[in-house]
Amino acid sequence: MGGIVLDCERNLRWLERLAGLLAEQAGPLTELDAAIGDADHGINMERGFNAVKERVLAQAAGKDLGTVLKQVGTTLVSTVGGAGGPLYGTFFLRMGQSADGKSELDARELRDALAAGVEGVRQRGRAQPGEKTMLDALVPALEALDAALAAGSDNRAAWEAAARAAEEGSRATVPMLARKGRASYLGERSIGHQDPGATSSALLIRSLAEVVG
Amino acid sequence: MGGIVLDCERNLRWLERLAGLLAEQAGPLTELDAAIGDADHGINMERGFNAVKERVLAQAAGKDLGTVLKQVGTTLVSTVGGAGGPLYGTFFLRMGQSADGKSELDARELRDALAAGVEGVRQRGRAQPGEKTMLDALVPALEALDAALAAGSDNRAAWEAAARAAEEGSRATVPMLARKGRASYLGERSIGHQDPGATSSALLIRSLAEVVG
Amino acid sequence: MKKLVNRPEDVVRESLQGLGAAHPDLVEVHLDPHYVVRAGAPVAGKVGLVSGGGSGHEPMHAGYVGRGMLDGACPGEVFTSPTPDQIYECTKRVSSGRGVVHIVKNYTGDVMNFEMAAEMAQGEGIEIRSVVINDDVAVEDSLYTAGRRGVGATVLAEKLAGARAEAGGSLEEVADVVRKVNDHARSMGMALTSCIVPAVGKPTFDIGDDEMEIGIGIHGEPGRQRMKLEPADQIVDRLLEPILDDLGARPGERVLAFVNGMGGTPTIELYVVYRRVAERLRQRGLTIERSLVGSYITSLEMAGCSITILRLDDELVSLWDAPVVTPGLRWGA
Amino acid sequence: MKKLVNRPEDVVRESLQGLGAAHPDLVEVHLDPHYVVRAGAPVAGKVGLVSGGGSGHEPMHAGYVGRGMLDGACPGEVFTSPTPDQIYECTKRVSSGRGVVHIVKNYTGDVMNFEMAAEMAQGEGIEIRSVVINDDVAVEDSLYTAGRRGVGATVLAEKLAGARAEAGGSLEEVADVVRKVNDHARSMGMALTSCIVPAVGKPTFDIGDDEMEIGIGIHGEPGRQRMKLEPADQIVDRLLEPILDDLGARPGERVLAFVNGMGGTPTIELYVVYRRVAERLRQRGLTIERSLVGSYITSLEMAGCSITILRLDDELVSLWDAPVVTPGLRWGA
Ligand SMILES: Nc1ncnc2c1ncn2[C@@H]1O[C@H](COP(=O)(O)OP(=O)(O)O)[C@@H](O)[C@H]1O
Ligand SMILES: Nc1ncnc2c1ncn2[C@@H]1O[C@H](COP(=O)(O)OP(=O)(O)O)[C@@H](O)[C@H]1O
Ligand SMILES: [Mg+2]
Ligand SMILES: [Mg+2]
Ligand SMILES: [Mg+2]
Ligand SMILES: [Mg+2]
Repeated sequence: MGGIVLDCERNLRWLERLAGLLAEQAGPLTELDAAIGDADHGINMERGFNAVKERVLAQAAGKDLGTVLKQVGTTLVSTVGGAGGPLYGTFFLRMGQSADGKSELDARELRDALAAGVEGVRQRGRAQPGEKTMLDALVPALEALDAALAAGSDNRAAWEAAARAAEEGSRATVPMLARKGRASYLGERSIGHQDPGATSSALLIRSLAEVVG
Repeated sequence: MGGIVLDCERNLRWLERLAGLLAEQAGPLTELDAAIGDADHGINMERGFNAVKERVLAQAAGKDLGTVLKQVGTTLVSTVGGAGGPLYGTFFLRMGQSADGKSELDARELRDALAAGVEGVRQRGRAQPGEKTMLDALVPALEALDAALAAGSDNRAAWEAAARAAEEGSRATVPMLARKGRASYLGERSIGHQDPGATSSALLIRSLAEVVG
Repeated sequence: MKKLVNRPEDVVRESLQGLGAAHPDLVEVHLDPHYVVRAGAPVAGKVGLVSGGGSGHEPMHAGYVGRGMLDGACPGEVFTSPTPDQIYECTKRVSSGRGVVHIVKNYTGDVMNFEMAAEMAQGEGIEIRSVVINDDVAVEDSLYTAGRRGVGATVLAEKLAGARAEAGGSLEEVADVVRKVNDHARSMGMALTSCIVPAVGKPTFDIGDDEMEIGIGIHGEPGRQRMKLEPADQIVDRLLEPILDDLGARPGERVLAFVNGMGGTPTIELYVVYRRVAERLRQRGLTIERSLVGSYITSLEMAGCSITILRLDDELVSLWDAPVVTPGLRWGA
Repeated sequence: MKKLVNRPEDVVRESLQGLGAAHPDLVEVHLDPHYVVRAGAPVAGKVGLVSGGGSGHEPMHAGYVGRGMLDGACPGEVFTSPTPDQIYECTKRVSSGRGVVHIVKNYTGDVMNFEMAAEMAQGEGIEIRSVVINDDVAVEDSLYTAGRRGVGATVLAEKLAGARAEAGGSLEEVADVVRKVNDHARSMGMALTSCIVPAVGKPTFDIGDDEMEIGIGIHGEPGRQRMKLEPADQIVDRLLEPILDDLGARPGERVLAFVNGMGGTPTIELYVVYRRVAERLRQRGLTIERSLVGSYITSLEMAGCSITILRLDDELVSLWDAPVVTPGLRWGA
């Protein structure tokens, strides 16, 4: 558990993989948003991560982890818009603050950075798990990670558990009644659809799980 | 040839039959107008003849032929609108003026009344046969009527010839290039479609042919 | 047929009633026969200005009744010229003794019905000047047709002649402004979708999902050609070139650029169109001195646009800037 | 996708460029980040008024920049809230030292982005008042949701608060007008057809040829219910009853009636709708003292309408009548 689970190179691989997944899934994410929102979540995330690739990843050489993650956060804040922009922006800003000045994170430090990001989303959006939002993927992921690490799993296994929990969490939003965000305006009619933000959050955790180890 | 071919009762039957035909054919006439005009000819004619039924035919008892026909003309002028209103209005006004004060018309008088109506259309619209208008049904009808009467046909046969000539005339508008009215704006693209006004004019002659004799 | 209407046969009447209810300070609506006059008509000592045509082009014409524009408007059935008695009654109602100018779009029906109304009004001693608008370059001009259709220039003529009448212009002066606008303006339109006449209940024309009609008329009449959909900039170029060629505008001249929506096209797209219009006119050395962007002469819910370019001189600029207070066009007061 | 656009990703920028080209006398367009300010901003000694939101609702908001209305507008991508840096830059640009009011529609994204921008501006010493608009009665109000959506009342708040700011009102007074409008206005909308987000290229929702959506949001969000199409009068009644019930307007009160088109609905239909609105309000004993009919807060090319009723008092009436000179709303000057 004392080893390095995320370094600068893996961090870039994570962000590039996430950008790729979001570009690939932009259509389906937007479809989910069309059902209970305004049909832009995939487009917004893709636009934001295209800017991240151009403005941050292409210039990341020699920068520490914290700096890169904070730049991802400010880039998302200024290019995504909508609810996703401030929420994902805050997620990466807080993660970057948690990793401030560091070029390598061990298992505990990465866990703390994730927790800081999740807490940022919670504060910015004033939501709770169970309200059909990003938090319904992020919070189970964090809990599964903690449980696995506490049970002595190795990092790969622990992050695999986190990614699965995020995916299950996003699927578990289907029967939920939305209580935050645009979907909450639908009341009962929000039931039966998977939340787009929870779905993109599961991609975030999955891509991170792919690079740690 | 000296007999009465149109009296007040037949005149009303003609106008009622024409109103019925126009109501029945309103859809097809409008379709023809959609192809080379503005999709209203059938609707306009039906609206006008509904007004004729209400305002003229329902009150026609005791009125002479000329009066009724002139009232049809003014009613059409004030209810049809478009090109059809002034043209059909003028047709009936002139026919009525030709039959002024009369309650019965013999073959010659009816022929003259028709000729007066056709001449009114020609003057009002400043068109010639061959320009893809009402005149392409009306003028052949008048010519066929004259020819048949000159050849000694009986009235029924002469008017049957007129009705056929009007129908052939309206079909003959298909290959014509429109040179008057809204269809003329299409230039070459007006070719290949039957003129709506010629088609409704053929109904006018046909319904008249059905009652004379 | 997806429309906010009750019975199709009541659309024109009910819409006029709504107009009257919404703008009692500006207009007075008369029914049977239908016409709309400026509140307080006739205006003493003023030349009257009357226009009209089929309904379905709103706000034209009834929406342009008011101070600095029309004294009266005669709405026919949808896409059907008004009848002579409407025009005659309206003309009498706005006449203050100095004569009345009729602005007539060049459609056989409009021309004939206005002609009959003018004869009736003249019979009552009202002096009439009728000016026919025929600015649509989509229709090849020819001695052998009814000429060109009247479209976007009508709106500009109503505004500009209305300003001249408001300023005390004589019958001939007001008619001259209409003639000048017609001489100095050219238009062309295009459609992405068809309109649906309420009484018909289905599209006037069929058009493929990837097609557009270039040179469309304001009643959904076919235009120059049916072709594959293109980016906005190319569409603008297709409309603008024939307009500018026909207008013969030379570098250094000042123009008014009017980008008009057909009824179903939203404002965001009209400004995308305007952007290219401004770019092209600059490239041709023309100065846009005034502009108008919006849905001012429509074809029911048709999606598409038209462009009208008017050559300006000092007189027209000052008439354009004069106050206008109508339901559909308003500034300066 | 039948739209007058070039590349979908350029629609917002190109439309803003068109707006700037068409109205250089009224507005100044800034790109990257995108915002629109009144020509000559900041106005010395005047409280600033800024709004913004996703694009696709034109003329709102950028079309309401100008004298007597907004000092600045921040257009996001289509249907996507603007970003904090846009709002921050715009706010700085219009600030003359007396503070800036933010008018924010109640959508999570708008609220969060404006919140972050306000924090940034306050960090620079600019005093900010943010007022959230939430007038849409289609959404059942509940402690357990993000509340009601902001719709038609936004346009009225921008006009009325703009008049108060123009007249020299203090930061608190201007914010108070926005609060008052929000308290005294209720809205509800409906759709006949879906809008198409340019980047998506297909309709946001599917709807049958004989169906309508009652309580639609301005981004095509589903509303209260999907049902069979009805005549306009019945549709009006369906929208108006919940509005009036929620508003609690009593006989004898004066109101402003605002009939809004969603972008694809032509003016002729809006007046058919207005006719019934006027009739029903009269039956309920309410007096329509002012009205607004047109497409002022749209959802791209969606066909449909919304109704907003605002209770009036003398203050609001005089603010309404004050001059306004913007690309999208103009009178009195
Ligand atoms: N208050 C909130 N807290 C956490 N997540 C939220 C909140 N509001 C919305 N979301 C998330 O944002 C997603 C929608 O994002 P997006 O479509 O980009 O923004 P918008 O709703 O402004 O169009 C939702 O699916 C939901 O997961
Ligand atoms: N100048 C004219 N002379 C004779 N008939 C004409 C003339 N112009 C048009 N028409 C006839 O009018 C018909 C169209 O009538 P209608 O659809 O009622 O009027 P509009 O073209 O105004 O919509 C055409 O089919 C044609 O037969
Ligand atoms: Mg969304
Ligand atoms: Mg026709
Ligand atoms: Mg017609
Ligand atoms: Mg959005």
